[in-house]
Amino acid sequence: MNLIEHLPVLQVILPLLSAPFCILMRGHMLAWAIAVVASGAAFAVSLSAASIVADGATLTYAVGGWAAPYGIALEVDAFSALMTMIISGASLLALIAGMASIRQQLPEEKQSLFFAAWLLAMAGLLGISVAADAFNIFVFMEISSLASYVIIAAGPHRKALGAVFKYLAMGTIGATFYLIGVGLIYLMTGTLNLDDIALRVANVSDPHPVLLAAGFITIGLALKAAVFPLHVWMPAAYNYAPHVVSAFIAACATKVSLYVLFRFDFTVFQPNLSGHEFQFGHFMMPLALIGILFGAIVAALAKDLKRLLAWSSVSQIGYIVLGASMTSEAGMTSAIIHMFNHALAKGGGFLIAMGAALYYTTTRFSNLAGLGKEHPWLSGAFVVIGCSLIGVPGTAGFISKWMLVNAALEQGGLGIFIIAVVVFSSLLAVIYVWKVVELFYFEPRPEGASSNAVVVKTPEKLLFMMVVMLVAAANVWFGIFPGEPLALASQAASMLTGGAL
Amino acid sequence: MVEILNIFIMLMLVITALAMVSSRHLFVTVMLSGIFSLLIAASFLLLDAADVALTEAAVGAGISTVLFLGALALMDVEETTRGVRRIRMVSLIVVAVTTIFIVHATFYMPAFGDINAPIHQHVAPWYIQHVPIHMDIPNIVTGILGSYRGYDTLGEVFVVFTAGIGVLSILGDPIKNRQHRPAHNRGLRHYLIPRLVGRMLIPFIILFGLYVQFHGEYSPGGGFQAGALVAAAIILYALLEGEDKALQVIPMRVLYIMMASGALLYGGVGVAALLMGGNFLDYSVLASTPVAGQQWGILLIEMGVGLTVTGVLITIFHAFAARSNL
Amino acid sequence: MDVATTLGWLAAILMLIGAFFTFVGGLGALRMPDFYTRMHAASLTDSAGPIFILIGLMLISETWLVAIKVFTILVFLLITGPTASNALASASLLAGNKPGLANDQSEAE
Amino acid sequence: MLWVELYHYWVFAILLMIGLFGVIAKRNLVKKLVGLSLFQSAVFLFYITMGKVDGGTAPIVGMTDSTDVFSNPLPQVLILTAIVVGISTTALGLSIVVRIKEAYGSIEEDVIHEKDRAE
Repeated sequence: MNLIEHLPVLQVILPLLSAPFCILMRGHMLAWAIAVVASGAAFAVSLSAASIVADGATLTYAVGGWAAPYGIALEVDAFSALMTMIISGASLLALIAGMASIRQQLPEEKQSLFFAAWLLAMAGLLGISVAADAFNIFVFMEISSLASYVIIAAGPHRKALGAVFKYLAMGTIGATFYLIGVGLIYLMTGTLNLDDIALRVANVSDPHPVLLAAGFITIGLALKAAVFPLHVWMPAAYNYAPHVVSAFIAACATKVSLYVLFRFDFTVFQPNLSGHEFQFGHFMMPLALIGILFGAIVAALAKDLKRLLAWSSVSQIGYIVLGASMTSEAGMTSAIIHMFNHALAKGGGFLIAMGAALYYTTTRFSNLAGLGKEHPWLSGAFVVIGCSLIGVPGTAGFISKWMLVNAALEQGGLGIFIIAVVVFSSLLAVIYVWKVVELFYFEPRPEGASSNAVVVKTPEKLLFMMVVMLVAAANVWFGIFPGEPLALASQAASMLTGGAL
Repeated sequence: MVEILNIFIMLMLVITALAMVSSRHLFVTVMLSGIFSLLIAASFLLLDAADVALTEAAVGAGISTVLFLGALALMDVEETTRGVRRIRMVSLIVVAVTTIFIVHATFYMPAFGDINAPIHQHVAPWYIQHVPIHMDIPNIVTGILGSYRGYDTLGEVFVVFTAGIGVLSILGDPIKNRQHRPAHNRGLRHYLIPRLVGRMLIPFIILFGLYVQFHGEYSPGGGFQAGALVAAAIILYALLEGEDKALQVIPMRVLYIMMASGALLYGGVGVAALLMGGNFLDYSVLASTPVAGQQWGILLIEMGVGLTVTGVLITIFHAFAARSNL
Repeated sequence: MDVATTLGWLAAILMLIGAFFTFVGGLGALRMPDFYTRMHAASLTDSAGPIFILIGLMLISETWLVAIKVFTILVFLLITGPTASNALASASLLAGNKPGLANDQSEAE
Repeated sequence: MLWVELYHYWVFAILLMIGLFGVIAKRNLVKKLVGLSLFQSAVFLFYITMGKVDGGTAPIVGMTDSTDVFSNPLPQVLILTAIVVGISTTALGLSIVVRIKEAYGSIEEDVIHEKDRAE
């Protein structure tokens, strides 16, 4: 058996089939161990797949031995390899760092179910990333969504329930919209395989239903990706989820929906519908620009660290959409590299929120003052990650902003306006990051503030700090040596926009 | 003639849907949604989708209604607020605009039933032609579901599995929830006639479930429909004799194992194919000839589907029932 | 007239009778004054209607297998229908819903 | 006649929109879920409709004459999966509603918002 050949399917089934074992295990530590091992294995698979596809190759796999379009095909190219790395990496790091936090927030008897759902969420996201079949994407989207609802609803606050219900309603509408779009495309082309659709959609009898399909798919996926103004479910869901879940979901969940949106739009619709690039760009760009500013403003007004980070995500997703809405190779590169860099920064940010909650119970600002003196390493890591969120040179966030500005310059007069918005929103980012830094370093610890909610065991603490330091260091490392992710991103962008030429 | 029946059912569907959304009494809404499911199942049958009709009837009209009723037992059945006027206006506009877009696009779609439409020319004819060759089973839907698109069905099983562990995680373990209260729930013990008739029916329902399970290659049916039927039989038992009795017959531990082992059986068949030199879920390598391998593979994965679905549906029922008696 | 045509006519008449019963049942469920009388109307005709309709269907079924299947459906309907009505009525009684009797009505007036 | 060819699609559009209206406009959580499942059912109808072939039969070989025209089996397979997804979503949604009712004492969104704000 040649393992390399089976990499695309192993990527999905390793975590997927580990999930049932989690609920069969009585011990919660054993379930945790299974989850960590499965995430690690998925991460290893994604790394080896990435090393193969980095030079532009594509790994294809026919599930069941049936060739596409009759069977379901899996495809790993540079874009999907990058996504699988983000997903499995985020899951692995969050699980390792989150031991103490899970103990703090979840009752022991629920933990094995929690880890099973976690693995299913990850497997669903991975399944979407490697799928090359429009309906298969829907199935795995639903696995990941249902599992995400479960792990978010595990949050201890009752507001988590309301947040999850909203997420469930909007997520289902989004997925069903996507399903309608796929149905319309199937009606007009008779196939579900993405490559086959791209071939046949040019020859349809009439483009109107396909345009309607494009509309449904774009809106449905934008809903799931929390693109402004369809983001309303997202801040509450991130805010009230268990801290460890926030770190994982914020790093990858919405980005996978964007990944599907980009793949669909750039490979299926744009090459085959005349003028669709224009429609896509001019539909998404205003939303992206408003989203960037709106998210940053609300984040600057937030009074809770997790809420701040969640709203900052609205703004950062705007950057990704903005890059893509230019429909140029440079713009797409900036969008894809920002997916990676934002996952690093936002995942790290939520990890620090988790640490803060571990020591001080909540993440409310009123409760966090003076963290810098008591926990200098943690707050130091936040400064680094905050710089990355702002886009300070020398951090990963700078790379994507730099690429974005470069791409905007290609757009002529409109580009100047875009750059102005980006600069202004970066200033807003400085404000909201500075608010936290000021709180950590320049305000005294309030008298009688609660602290040390749980006894954090030394190994847990060591693992947690190790992961936080690793993420902070990665934010700097990929700011100075962006080589590998940038290579994957530009490879992916040229593949996507190459189809559009 | 069939066209008239079609139009009649479509009209009924729209009327029922309107009544569902406008009724202020949740109980009425839920019962209407059961009727809606039966109507739409009839419509599926008229449209030649026998498998789908069977599933919709078992799931939409059966299981889904039971779940809604189980949840309603806990809440006020009267809808008290009418909602904000502004939101209603905005949603009306959104809905109207979307309808116009869809109806506009329908004029450019292939006509209903047109055999020259692209979907009947590409991919689908290949399935109809090749299922008898590759697997030698009459039900083409089962062939596609089990083998050509078996990976989707694997996903489907895991969706059900996720729902099972999700409900358990959100509502808590039924056994633990039941410990907090006296065992006053005796089911329908004091209703003599329903109890007797119900007990008589249970074996027949299970028998029919097994028929649907193992006859799925030849006639409409398969693991999912069978799982729903068997689960319905156990749920009926729980309603008649009380959940404590039902939990004695199939304890939670067994349900956990059923949920997990069905999913693992399905995945295991795939992995076995992988180890025997084929691709994941390539059943052809499982037996001496590819056709026999396909038949074995489909039989096994359908059993996996049936196990998981039965386990999950019973678990979900117990989880809701344990809450509503608190 | 050969046998098939006779059977066809017979089946049509039986089904019309069945349809009439079902229609009357629906009318009764709408027009009767209280819960029990409504249920009475619906339950009785829900048993009578299917008997005629299904026997009619059995007469025109092409093979014996189909006829046996239809007969089985009939048996199950005859068992479950009245049971459901019984359960419904006793549930209603248990919930404190008293049947409206003639003298009650005169009191109300 | 045009409307005979297309009315199935229109019914789909109408049902879809009734469901969507239910989800967006209704403030009662159970009502929202009912709307959601109505919304999904409409899509099922759409898929099954497009698979129908005039004069076709259910895609089971050998049920009747072997020369039959079959309706398209693929949409049916997709919808079997989608129905399962739908009931899973409904079950999960209902369990969340049950917890919300226990935590807030109500399943009306307005009441829940008020209680959240009062905190």
